[in-house]
Amino acid sequence: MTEARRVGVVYSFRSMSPYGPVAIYLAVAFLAALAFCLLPGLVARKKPNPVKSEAYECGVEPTSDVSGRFPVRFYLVAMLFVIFDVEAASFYPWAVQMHALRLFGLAEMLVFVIVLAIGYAYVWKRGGFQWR
Amino acid sequence: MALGSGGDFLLTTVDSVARWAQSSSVWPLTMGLACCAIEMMTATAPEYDIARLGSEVFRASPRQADLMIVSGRVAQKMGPIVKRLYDQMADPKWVISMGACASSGGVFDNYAIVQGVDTIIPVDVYVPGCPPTPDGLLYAVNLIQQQIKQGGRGGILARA
Amino acid sequence: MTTAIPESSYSVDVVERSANRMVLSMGPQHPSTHGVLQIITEIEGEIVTKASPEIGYLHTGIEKSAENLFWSQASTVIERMDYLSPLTNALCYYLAVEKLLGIDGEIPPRAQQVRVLLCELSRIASHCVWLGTGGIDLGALTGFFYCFDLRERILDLFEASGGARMHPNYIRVGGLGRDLPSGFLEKLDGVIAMYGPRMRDVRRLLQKNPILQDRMIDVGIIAADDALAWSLTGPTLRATGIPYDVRRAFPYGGYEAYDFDVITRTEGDSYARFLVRLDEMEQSMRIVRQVRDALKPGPIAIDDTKVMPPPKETIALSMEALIHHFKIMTEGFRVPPGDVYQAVEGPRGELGYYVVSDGGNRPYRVRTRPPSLYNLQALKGLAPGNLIADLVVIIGSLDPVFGEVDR
Amino acid sequence: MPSSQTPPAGATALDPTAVRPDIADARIHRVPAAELRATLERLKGEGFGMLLDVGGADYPGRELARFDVVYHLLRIGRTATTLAEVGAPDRVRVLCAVGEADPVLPTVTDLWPSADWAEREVYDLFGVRFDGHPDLRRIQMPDDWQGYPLRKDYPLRGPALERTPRPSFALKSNVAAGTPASGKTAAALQRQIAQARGNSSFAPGSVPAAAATPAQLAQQPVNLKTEDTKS
Repeated sequence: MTEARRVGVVYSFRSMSPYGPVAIYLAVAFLAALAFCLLPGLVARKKPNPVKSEAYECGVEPTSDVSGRFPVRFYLVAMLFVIFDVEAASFYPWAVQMHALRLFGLAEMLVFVIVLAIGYAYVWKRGGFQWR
Repeated sequence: MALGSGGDFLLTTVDSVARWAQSSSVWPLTMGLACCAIEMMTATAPEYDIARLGSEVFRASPRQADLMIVSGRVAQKMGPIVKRLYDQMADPKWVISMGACASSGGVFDNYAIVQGVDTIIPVDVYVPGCPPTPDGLLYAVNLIQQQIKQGGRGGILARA
Repeated sequence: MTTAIPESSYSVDVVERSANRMVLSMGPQHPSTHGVLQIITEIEGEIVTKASPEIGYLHTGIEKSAENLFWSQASTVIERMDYLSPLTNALCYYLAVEKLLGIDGEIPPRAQQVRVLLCELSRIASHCVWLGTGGIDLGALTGFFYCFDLRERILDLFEASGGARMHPNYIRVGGLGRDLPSGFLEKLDGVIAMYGPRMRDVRRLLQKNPILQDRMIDVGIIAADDALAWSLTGPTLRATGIPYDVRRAFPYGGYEAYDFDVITRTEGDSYARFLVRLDEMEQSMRIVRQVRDALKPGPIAIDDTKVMPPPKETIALSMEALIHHFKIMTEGFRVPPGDVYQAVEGPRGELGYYVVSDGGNRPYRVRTRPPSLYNLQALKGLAPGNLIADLVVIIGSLDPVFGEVDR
Repeated sequence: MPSSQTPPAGATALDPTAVRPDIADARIHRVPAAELRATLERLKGEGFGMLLDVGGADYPGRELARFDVVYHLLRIGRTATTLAEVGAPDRVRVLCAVGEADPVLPTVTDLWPSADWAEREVYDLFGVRFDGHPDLRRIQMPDDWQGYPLRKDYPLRGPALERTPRPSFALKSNVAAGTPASGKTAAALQRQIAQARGNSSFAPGSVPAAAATPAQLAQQPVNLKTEDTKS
């Protein structure tokens, strides 16, 4: 009897380790990304022609080789974007549980924002946002 | 991929789904040449609203465009560029020759105009008018959508 | 930071490939060049160090085609030069031909009033396209919808009167092709009534928009003497403080009867050009209102049947009418030999036609003074030192139309 | 449009600029090529701050030199900041004839930078060279184009197309010439008119009811467009 009962146990998420859903989420995301990358390669029609493989530059033949070095400004802009984008992304988990975390969560988030605001003010004063 | 009859059934439904998806979002390439380009812009304006056909996203790069609307007269200097843009568009692709100048040189039967863009790239739908009203362009996009749905290029089975 | 116009920056000569300089073609097919303009820019990161605009990608040989058409047929190709205000082209060409024929004094008043009315409406429609597409360049998509809807109502007027939305071929030598249809004045009142609130919405949306102000103020500054040296005309010149308007300097086609202000500003940057065009639309509507009140029934064309085909219904009745009609339709009329320069204030500046006739039934030479060609040429001096994003704003503020630049 | 083969009728003047009626559009100076540069510098000194336009014209038949380069100037100064100061600025047209053998003129791009593109266009379309021009190359036509299109001896449809006949539209259209108009549309139209006039029982081809005589049918204005949407 117990055998049957144990077999009939419903596999509920609560009894899984807390990271189960996260693992499933990552797996599904990874598989979907993989599918989107590989499927067109398999199914879509391929009609290569020499012009199609060349670089597109507003309809004219590319005038200069792209191998020239990029000015460092571009990397600065990229870094700043990553920093403040990750900051914005890290609000979500707190925002979802805002009521549960109550005052402690709010204080924690404020500290987090203030620290980054100091960095923001520093970059602004040093002219990191101006392109010149 | 040699498939049994079951496989064919599977592929034809996938193909018809692919054709439905392709026909309901035919993205044109931003390539405005002359007066017809103004009427093409007016087709995206509220009165005619090409968004109803799913074509309001004008892609600047040929890599992401399905439809090239040759809107205006093609000068001799612009001819090779239109040809290059057409070649750089991803397959399957369609071409609307909008207006009399693109279709046949129109009123400019002279040295400077390519007498019909179909002499340099294959054209699917010709739109008469100088310039055609935006309704004419909407009807042309409709014809392109019907072409996609009823066969010919598009979908996943056709190898043309 | 704006640089004065360096004389040596006429074009891109092959520079030594310094480390991070790159030659990039902002080419004929580009979302924000307002047409088929190619700018070979040499950029260092985001800053444009040298720019050489290349045109000719829409060269249509209009002047050559005009030389092979009759006098009245040539306006078909000439109207397709500046396709944002085709009626202005036709008016300028026909004023020149009427001067050569010597009948410019005998155009009936109603024809002149309707010509002024339609040209001012096409100026508003042209500025609507400039405002809409200029807004899109800076991300203001709603302005595009507001302006193009107003333009639709104006095109309805062109379609009602001339029969076609954009190239109505309504203005003829000696007057107009047909009289205004019956419901035209009510439609015109509808447009006049709709214009006020619509432009108030557009102004509230765009004029004090901080993003637009940030992008436009102090971008592409043109000094007054540079503007004269580069032969800029129209809103581009008036934004630098010189109130030269052909409607005031050389009144034509009955413009002296209406009062309107010539809008000028002094900063000469993109925002000044933006404001000049916005206020200019107000003045144009002011003229439209004055014409609307002054419109009286009367003849719409000169009754000289050597030049103007007789009305259709008289052809069946009188032999002379049939002969005149047949002669004009098969061989066209002849214009006495001579040359004339006639200028008109187009939406982009002074549009001039230097028309030469050798006494035949076809124009011998029609040379156009295209305002967009000279306004665009200022880009060579303006572009160096700006960001690429500013280049987009400058092109938008110069408002070039490539049918006119490339002819 | 008349085919370019029909000769222009009534062409009388070989040099229209010489026999022009006196139209008050500009003060006209006919200047030989040698004095062109001096005249333009003098005019610039007199206050002609704006070079409106540089244009070309080709008079093959006249005894004077063949090509005419036309400069339009406007007397407007930097200090003109009010309407009164601008007033009615006077306009000058400088005509300069240059021969076909050696069509070269001095450039004016140093006097007025706006002449840059205008001179390039005159070179591109007429073949008149401007020495001293910083960057004289074709502006409208492709760089490898042969010939100067706006010259009178240049064929309208270009050397390549000149021999090919003008496309007669019967060839291009896929409907064989002479096929009668298909009857289907006419019948459908009749049915629509009948429906619009209320006797929807009207079968195509049958005699209409006596009440609706053709005369009455003609009077009732039928706007198929609105009728169509209503039914």
